Amino acid sequence: MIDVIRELGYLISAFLFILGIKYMGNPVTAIRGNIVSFVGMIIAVVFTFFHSTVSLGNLGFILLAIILGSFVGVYLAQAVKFTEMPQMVSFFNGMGGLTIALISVVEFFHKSNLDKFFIISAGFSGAIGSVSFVGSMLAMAKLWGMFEKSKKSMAIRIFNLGLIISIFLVFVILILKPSPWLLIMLFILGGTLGFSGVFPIGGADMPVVIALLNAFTGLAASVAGFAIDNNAMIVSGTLVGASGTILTILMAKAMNRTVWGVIVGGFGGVDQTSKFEKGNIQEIGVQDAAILLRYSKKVVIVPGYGMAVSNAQNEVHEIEELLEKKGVEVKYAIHPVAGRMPGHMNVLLAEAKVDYSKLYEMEKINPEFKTTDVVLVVGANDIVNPAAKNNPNSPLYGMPILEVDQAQNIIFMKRSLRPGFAGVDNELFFDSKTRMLFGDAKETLKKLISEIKNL
Amino acid sequence: MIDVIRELGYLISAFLFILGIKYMGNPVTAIRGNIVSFVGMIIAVVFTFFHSTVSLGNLGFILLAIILGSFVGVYLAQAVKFTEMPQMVSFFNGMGGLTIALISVVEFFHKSNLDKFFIISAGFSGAIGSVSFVGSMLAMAKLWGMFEKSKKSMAIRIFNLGLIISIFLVFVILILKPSPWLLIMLFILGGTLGFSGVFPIGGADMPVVIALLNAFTGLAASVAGFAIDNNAMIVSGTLVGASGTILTILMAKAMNRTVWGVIVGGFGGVDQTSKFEKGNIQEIGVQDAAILLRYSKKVVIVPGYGMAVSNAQNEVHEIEELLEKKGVEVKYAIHPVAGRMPGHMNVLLAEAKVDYSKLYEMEKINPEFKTTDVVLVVGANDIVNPAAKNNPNSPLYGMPILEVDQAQNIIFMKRSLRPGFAGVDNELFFDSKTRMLFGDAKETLKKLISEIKNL
Amino acid sequence: MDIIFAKAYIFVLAIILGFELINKVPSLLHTPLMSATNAIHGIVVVGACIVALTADNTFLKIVSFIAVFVGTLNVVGGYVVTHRMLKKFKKEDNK
Amino acid sequence: MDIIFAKAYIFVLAIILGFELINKVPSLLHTPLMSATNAIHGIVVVGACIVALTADNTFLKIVSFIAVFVGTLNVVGGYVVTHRMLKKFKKEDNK
Amino acid sequence: MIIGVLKEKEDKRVSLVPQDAKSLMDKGFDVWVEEDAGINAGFGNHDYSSVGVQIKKREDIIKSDIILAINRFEEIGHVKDGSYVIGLYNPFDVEFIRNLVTKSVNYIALELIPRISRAQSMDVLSSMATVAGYKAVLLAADYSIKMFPLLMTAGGTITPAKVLVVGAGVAGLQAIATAKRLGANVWGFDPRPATKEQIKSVGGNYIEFQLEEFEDKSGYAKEVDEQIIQKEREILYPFVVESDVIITTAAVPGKKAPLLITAEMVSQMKIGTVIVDLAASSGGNCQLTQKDKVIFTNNKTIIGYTNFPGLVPLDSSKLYSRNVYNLLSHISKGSNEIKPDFDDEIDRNVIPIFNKQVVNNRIKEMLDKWT
Amino acid sequence: MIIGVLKEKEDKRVSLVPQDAKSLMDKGFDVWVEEDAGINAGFGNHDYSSVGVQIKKREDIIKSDIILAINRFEEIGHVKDGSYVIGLYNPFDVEFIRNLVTKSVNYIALELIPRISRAQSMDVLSSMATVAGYKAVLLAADYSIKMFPLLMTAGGTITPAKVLVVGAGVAGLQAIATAKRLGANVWGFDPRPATKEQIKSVGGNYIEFQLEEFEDKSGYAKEVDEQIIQKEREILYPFVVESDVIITTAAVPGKKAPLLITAEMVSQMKIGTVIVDLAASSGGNCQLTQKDKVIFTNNKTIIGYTNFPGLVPLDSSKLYSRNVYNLLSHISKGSNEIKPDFDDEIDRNVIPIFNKQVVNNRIKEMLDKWT
Ligand SMILES: NC(=O)c1ccc[n+]([C@@H]2O[C@H](COP(=O)([O-])OP(=O)(O)OC[C@H]3O[C@@H](n4cnc5c(N)ncnc54)[C@H](OP(=O)(O)O)[C@@H]3O)[C@@H](O)[C@H]2O)c1
Ligand SMILES: NC(=O)c1ccc[n+]([C@@H]2O[C@H](COP(=O)([O-])OP(=O)(O)OC[C@H]3O[C@@H](n4cnc5c(N)ncnc54)[C@H](OP(=O)(O)O)[C@@H]3O)[C@@H](O)[C@H]2O)c1
Ligand SMILES: NC(=O)c1ccc[n+]([C@@H]2O[C@H](COP(=O)([O-])OP(=O)(O)OC[C@H]3O[C@@H](n4cnc5c(N)ncnc54)[C@H](O)[C@@H]3O)[C@@H](O)[C@H]2O)c1
Ligand SMILES: NC(=O)c1ccc[n+]([C@@H]2O[C@H](COP(=O)([O-])OP(=O)(O)OC[C@H]3O[C@@H](n4cnc5c(N)ncnc54)[C@H](O)[C@@H]3O)[C@@H](O)[C@H]2O)c1
Repeated sequence: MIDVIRELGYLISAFLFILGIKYMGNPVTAIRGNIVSFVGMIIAVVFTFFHSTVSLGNLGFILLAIILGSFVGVYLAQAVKFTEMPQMVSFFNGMGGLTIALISVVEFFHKSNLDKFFIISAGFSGAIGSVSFVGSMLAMAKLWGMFEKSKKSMAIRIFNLGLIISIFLVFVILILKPSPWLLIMLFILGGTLGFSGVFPIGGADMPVVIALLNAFTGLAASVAGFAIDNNAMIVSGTLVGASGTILTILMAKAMNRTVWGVIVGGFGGVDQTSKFEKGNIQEIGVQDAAILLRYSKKVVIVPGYGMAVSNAQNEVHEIEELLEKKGVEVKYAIHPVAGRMPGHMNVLLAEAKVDYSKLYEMEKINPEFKTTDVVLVVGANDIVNPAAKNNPNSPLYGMPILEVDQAQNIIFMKRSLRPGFAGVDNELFFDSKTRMLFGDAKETLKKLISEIKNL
Repeated sequence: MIDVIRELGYLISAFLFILGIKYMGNPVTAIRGNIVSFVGMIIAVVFTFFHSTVSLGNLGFILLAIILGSFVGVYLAQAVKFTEMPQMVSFFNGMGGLTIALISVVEFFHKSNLDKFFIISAGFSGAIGSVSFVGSMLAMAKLWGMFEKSKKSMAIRIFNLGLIISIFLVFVILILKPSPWLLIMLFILGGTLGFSGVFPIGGADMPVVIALLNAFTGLAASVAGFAIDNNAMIVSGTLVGASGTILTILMAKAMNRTVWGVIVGGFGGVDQTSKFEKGNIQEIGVQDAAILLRYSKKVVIVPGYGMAVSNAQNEVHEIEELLEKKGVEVKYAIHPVAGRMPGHMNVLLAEAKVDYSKLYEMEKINPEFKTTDVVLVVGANDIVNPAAKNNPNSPLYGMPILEVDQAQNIIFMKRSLRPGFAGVDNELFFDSKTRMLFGDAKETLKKLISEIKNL
Repeated sequence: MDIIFAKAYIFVLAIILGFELINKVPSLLHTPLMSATNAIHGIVVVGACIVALTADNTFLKIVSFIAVFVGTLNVVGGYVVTHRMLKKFKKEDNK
Repeated sequence: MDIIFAKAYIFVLAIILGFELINKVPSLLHTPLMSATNAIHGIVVVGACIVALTADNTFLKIVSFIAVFVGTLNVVGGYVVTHRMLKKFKKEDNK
Repeated sequence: MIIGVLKEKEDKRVSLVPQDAKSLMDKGFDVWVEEDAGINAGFGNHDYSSVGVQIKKREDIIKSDIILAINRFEEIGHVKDGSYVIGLYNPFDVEFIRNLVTKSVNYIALELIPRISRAQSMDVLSSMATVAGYKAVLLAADYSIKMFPLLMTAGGTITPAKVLVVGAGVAGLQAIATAKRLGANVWGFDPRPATKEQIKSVGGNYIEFQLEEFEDKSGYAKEVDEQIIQKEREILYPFVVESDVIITTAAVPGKKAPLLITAEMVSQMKIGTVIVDLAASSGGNCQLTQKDKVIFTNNKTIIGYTNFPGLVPLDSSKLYSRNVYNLLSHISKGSNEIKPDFDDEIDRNVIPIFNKQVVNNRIKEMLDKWT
Repeated sequence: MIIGVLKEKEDKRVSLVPQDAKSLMDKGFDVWVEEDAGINAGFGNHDYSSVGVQIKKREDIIKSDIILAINRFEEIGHVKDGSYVIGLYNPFDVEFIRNLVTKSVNYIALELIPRISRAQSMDVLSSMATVAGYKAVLLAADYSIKMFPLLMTAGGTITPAKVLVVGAGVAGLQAIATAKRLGANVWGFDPRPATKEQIKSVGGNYIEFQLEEFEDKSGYAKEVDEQIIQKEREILYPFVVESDVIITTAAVPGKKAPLLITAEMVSQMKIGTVIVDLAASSGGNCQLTQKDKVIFTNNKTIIGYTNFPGLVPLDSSKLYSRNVYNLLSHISKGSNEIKPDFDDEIDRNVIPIFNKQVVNNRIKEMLDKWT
């Protein structure tokens, strides 16, 4: 009976995990999702002690470990700076991998009847756990800037291949002739692979690597569930394995990489360089831009010649109305020479029926950028180029500009990094607050609109 | 080993069913979805005969039954007229319910060791199968107009409640004292419930009823799977049970009913009447309108004063561009007195940058309606009112109109059934080719646009 | 016990999956989808085959013959009808 | 045998469900979601507890103590970090 | 029957354009056109003769069976017995009607086309009001010292012109739409309740003032008493003094136009304000308006033209001509003769004088009142 | 320093509006304004005096240190020693420069403001071209016998006017945008490659004809030889004969305007076509254009005004005034005096004559060529 209760508890917790992940997919419900899955976790842990066949003699030190772990976990999670969260996630992921390896070891030593199914699953899960553990620790260290990216070399590639082959061989021997030492050796080899696989990958790719290792840990947890015959672990681990895999692919896509490219990088293959030659511009996806805009308090739209070229005034108006409806304050900043004729923007925006009272002249809007969350630059360039203020050699020098660099975030909608009318590069593209949203303004705005509608 | 192969086959077929249902959710992939799930079905059936413990002695007559069933099934499915397909679906659904009841009977007679688990699941699934069988047959008959809707009465309600109680009692006795006759009695009672439950429901609600019975059959199949310990049935049946339930809810919503309202109707409760007083207008949802438009060859947009009032010209232009991009030919039909001043529509559409060459005068476009798939009437009324041609007493009589009634389909976008400027009712609202899409034109168009984008 | 719980998991997961999959379907597809799921629960023909294989007297043989027959009707008819319904969407090309 | 297949179903269904659920997530949620799923695979702490319950010598006790400890780290730390990340979306009200 | 088209004396329009002349000839009519009748509207003699129309001297045209002339013409008393004259001669002019009824001419007054759905295609007043509303804005923009649109430029911001349109009938709505197109901030005023939505539908701002009972069944406004007019002036005042351009179109058919803008109000306006008074022909909505003149007083411009359509002769001729063609098609019932059917609402209304009889009831009442 | 504002003789504009006068006074300048200088532009004497400006007689104004007058004025030779005159007097007029250099007046020529980014706020030519482009369309619409928009009415369909705009600089683009606003079908023509995108961006159709090397570094067009002009005429021909309105703005600074529309082409146009030639001051793009006149020939109207901005005096005064204010702010370097810094590109260009010396290189070259 007590086992029935436990299994029911597991079933409920599995359900809560699924619900939690579902909620996590939408910014509006994400917090709720995290809480729901946390409740699922508590249920799973508590119900684990409803067990008919084992004694609760060790409960004391288990509780101690849990309490200690909770304290340390909360402390670390609270202490970490916002910018260093990825490191922390990597660290916690590594801990998960370590746990799995340790479970395998304990069960291996403890279990009297080592059937093949158990050996395979325990060995497999533990090995992946070790990869994940060491890989995560290294990824964390790299994110902290501890290791410089080493050169790609054929040597590493051969070494890694050798490693994989030896892991395979040890695994086979283990299955045929089980021995704890072989198991431990397997884990050590796994750990080494984790190290030498992640080592050559550049710091910029670390988020993808962490996501991948996260999926690995999920898979390992699932297989470990098979090993110790625990449904909660099977279901939850599999969910994480699957969703983690998709997530890895999505993240790689969002960063203009392929998962395969990243892994090949790990094996010392040639890494593709970034799409753009100059500096480190930061791109933003339509969805993220939508979220950024929708969750702002105040947005200023800066239309430029590109809006005129792509004929995007109606879309600009629509996004303005949409954001206003969602409670965002929206204004337009009209630079006196935006476009190619005096009043160019006015003519177009009037056509789209934008309310005149929403249009602000440069002098009026400039002091407001400080309190602006997002500036949406729609096909403008010269009129926001800080070179006009900072660079006496620039042909733009002396022209008053819209001081969008004072806002919290700047989204640039244009098709490329090409300069505007004056032919001058714009250093604002490379600002840490700037995100580039490449594409034809009209098309991109259309996509933005439908994304914002879904939020 | 042979059992492993079978189970693998089942697993694959379950996967294909899931994939098939997923594909079915999008008109672009729906055909593929049906084929995928059909392949899954073939795999499931074929692999069933990979069985280590039973002899294949009966294979002959089984194959005969399958071949016969296939012939009759294909014949019926091909022979049925397009308008009578719902009847056919209902019939096939009933066949599924019958199969389940028969399986229960056979197993009950055949099985030597009748454990409680089996009795519960076999009894339950068979009973639901019977409800589904008889209910579906009746629903089919009703759709063919065979039974006039009988009056709601308290008597039926009491009878049905009594029926449910007796089914419950018989079931309890069956579990305590298994006997084939009790089982058959259970099924007969179930069938009766299927009849008396569906009987009072009006013909218009039959699609919802069929969807509900379909979900019942799915559930029954799943439980029958538990009874005879067949994973393929469990998974597939559950999928159908769950998706069928959601589908029932969605269908009811799309028809402005609630599932509960329909069921209460079945139990002789009071049925709500339709939202509108007059005639039988047909409403259309935004999604359906989107599909209708997107899968047309030629669409004509008829703007009227309502477009001007709701300021929807930009949205009209956007939907035009969107449809054109998807390969639909789009034209505008401009009636000489549309709106409230001469040229009203021209002024607005020019503002939205609609290409002049897409605007057609009444005399030019009238001959084209015959070859038009959908006319989208955006807030127009008098200018398409056939009373101007047909009714000499109408104040509109003699005014030339846009002959939209010659098109295949007419979608009216307006907020209500209120008349236009002339104050004259429009009989076109009640035409069988007309679908009303109620709401403010601008808002509705925005929704339409995002729906069409998803197609 | 274990097996029952495993099946319970399957049951729950399949329910969730069923809900997830259907959640947002345009209503013009409602009828085809109903028809398609109707064909899928024709999987009972598998059950019918199994009992038919084990049927060992004439009564059971006749009953299970009928079961397989009507089950096949469900499957085959269901798929064909669905296919016919869906053919009107067959403009996948010009997207 | 049966139980293994049942578990295989669970496995397959869970994979599909995992894919289905994540399929369309805005990329701003990628990192929180990674963090959240990271916390979920902290479910291994359950496994650690189980083996800890059965640990019957000092070596195993120490190892399983460590296992429970680091597993808890994974769980608790994971959830708290995720929660902190998500707080910036906390404008659910003014919709 | 022969249709004769006169050349207008002080109007650039022509009452029949070649395309419609051709259509009438296809129906069996003969069409004669006075020399150079269409030249100012963009139609040379050759354009007519190439579709088969005969170019004739004025004295010949006067002898035709149906005479088309937009404005009154001298020879109107000397036309053939039983022939028809068709035009806009103001049938509410008692003297004129009295005179005409003594002659043997049948008079078709385009002002009297009923405002019913099937007569819309013959409704010359609507057509001409459309042109007038458009042209009024262009004239105003031309006389204005301000540009209409908002333009934010390196030389500072040009604020949008404030345009006030009084009366939102056909001409008023078109004026609002046109001013809005040019980028002005437009305010519309009309007490008929239906205009609120209509003004907004062409992009104007609505000045809140509604009077139920202001509209008669036919959609026209009624005459209102001085007290209400005073109230209107009060409401308009703040808008009037703020405006750069004012276009007035308030009218009640057959009645004197309401006086909504007093001389006192004009004196309070900004320097350079332009008033275009489309009601000038029925007395004007502005006290200072002088019929058919542009006056410049007190640094304000007041335009009192009565023939705005004549300033856009090509398109207004086309519209007028098409309306007349539609009327002739209707009234000839498929033949090549005018065959009035006095059971038909259109025919009954549009022909005030037939066979020396006053037929139209409204006109009859009017005459009765005056005697 | 005292800034004096003259009343223009044949121009309704004023060179300084009260608001900018106030800003200059805040900087320490004194401002005198001739009586009634602003009245035609919408600014009464009171508007000036209320911000502290002194209203003076003309003879006093002539004695101020900085004299603002848009157009040349008689007394230009008789101003105080060392004072500045600022206006649009055409510095490419050799005679004029020769005369002026002998006097002791310092001349600031607004035509010579360099087309660089930081000088955009002083660029009077751009400002005035904006107004001119707008006004040209309104005038054209006013003279046209056609309406501009497409209107489908019960009286038939009014087709949109076809408008051809030749030259798509500042004025041309504004003309295209304005005509488009009114609903016309607009075609734009300009061989500078950048104009293709620009014409489309304001809603015009582009006539395909591009010449690389047509644009110099400063963004202006170069003078081209007769052969190319002939080619242009051929390309324009089919558009010219189809158009209802033609607006020409093709110009090369300091050079004669290209002759793109010959008398022969005019004779082929439709009756009633209107040509507005914005290049009239530099010879005209149309052969028949007569400077400062509207001529009606062969049933076509040709408008050759040279002062379009003067027809919209309020807004063009505002723009002009603000440009001048920005220039004075720049050139006074925070003080209340003009302090030219000939290392500055703007100062070096904008002051052709300083201390009886010709400073500007372009003007110097011009003078050298002529001697
Ligand atoms: N207003 C006037 O009177 C006037 C007259 C003449 C010159 N100017 C000059 O023009 C400039 C105006 O500044 P601005 O910021 O408005 O324009 P800009 O500096 O020319 O920049 C416009 C930007 O729009 C982008 N763009 C072009 N087509 C696009 C499309 N379809 N979708 C999205 N982006 C597109 C271009 O980048 P990509 O190519 O990467 O897409 C370009 O960098 C100033 O330098 C001003 O001095 C003004
Ligand atoms: N063009 C002219 O010169 C002129 C001048 C005067 C009169 N008229 C007359 O006006 C009529 C014109 O015909 P029409 O078909 O254009 O207009 P209509 O017959 O007046 O019909 C307009 C329809 O639009 C709907 N509507 C209003 N606001 C809406 C909104 N926000 N969203 C969606 N629908 C909205 C109304 O229905 P709901 O209320 O149900 O939404 C109404 O039935 C003719 O009778 C004509 O004779 C024309
Ligand atoms: N159904 C049809 O066939 C048809 C055709 C054309 C016009 N109409 C309708 O006829 C009506 C009149 O049109 P019209 O342009 O010929 O009218 P009009 O020229 O007679 O009058 C113009 C406007 O002046 C307004 N007005 C009158 N007295 C006023 C006052 N004291 N103060 C302020 N405004 C005052 C009127 O309300 C009217 O809107 C409009 O509603 C129009 O839509 C109908
Ligand atoms: N960056 C700035 O500060 C700034 C400011 C204003 C204008 N501009 C640019 O300066 C340029 C010139 O402007 P503008 O309006 O003063 O020019 P403009 O008045 O000198 O000439 C008008 C137009 O005539 C065209 N043209 C010349 N010869 C022609 C010929 N043979 N055939 C046809 N067209 C001919 C020119 O290409 C030009 O577009 C434009 O590109 C404008 O965008 C730049």
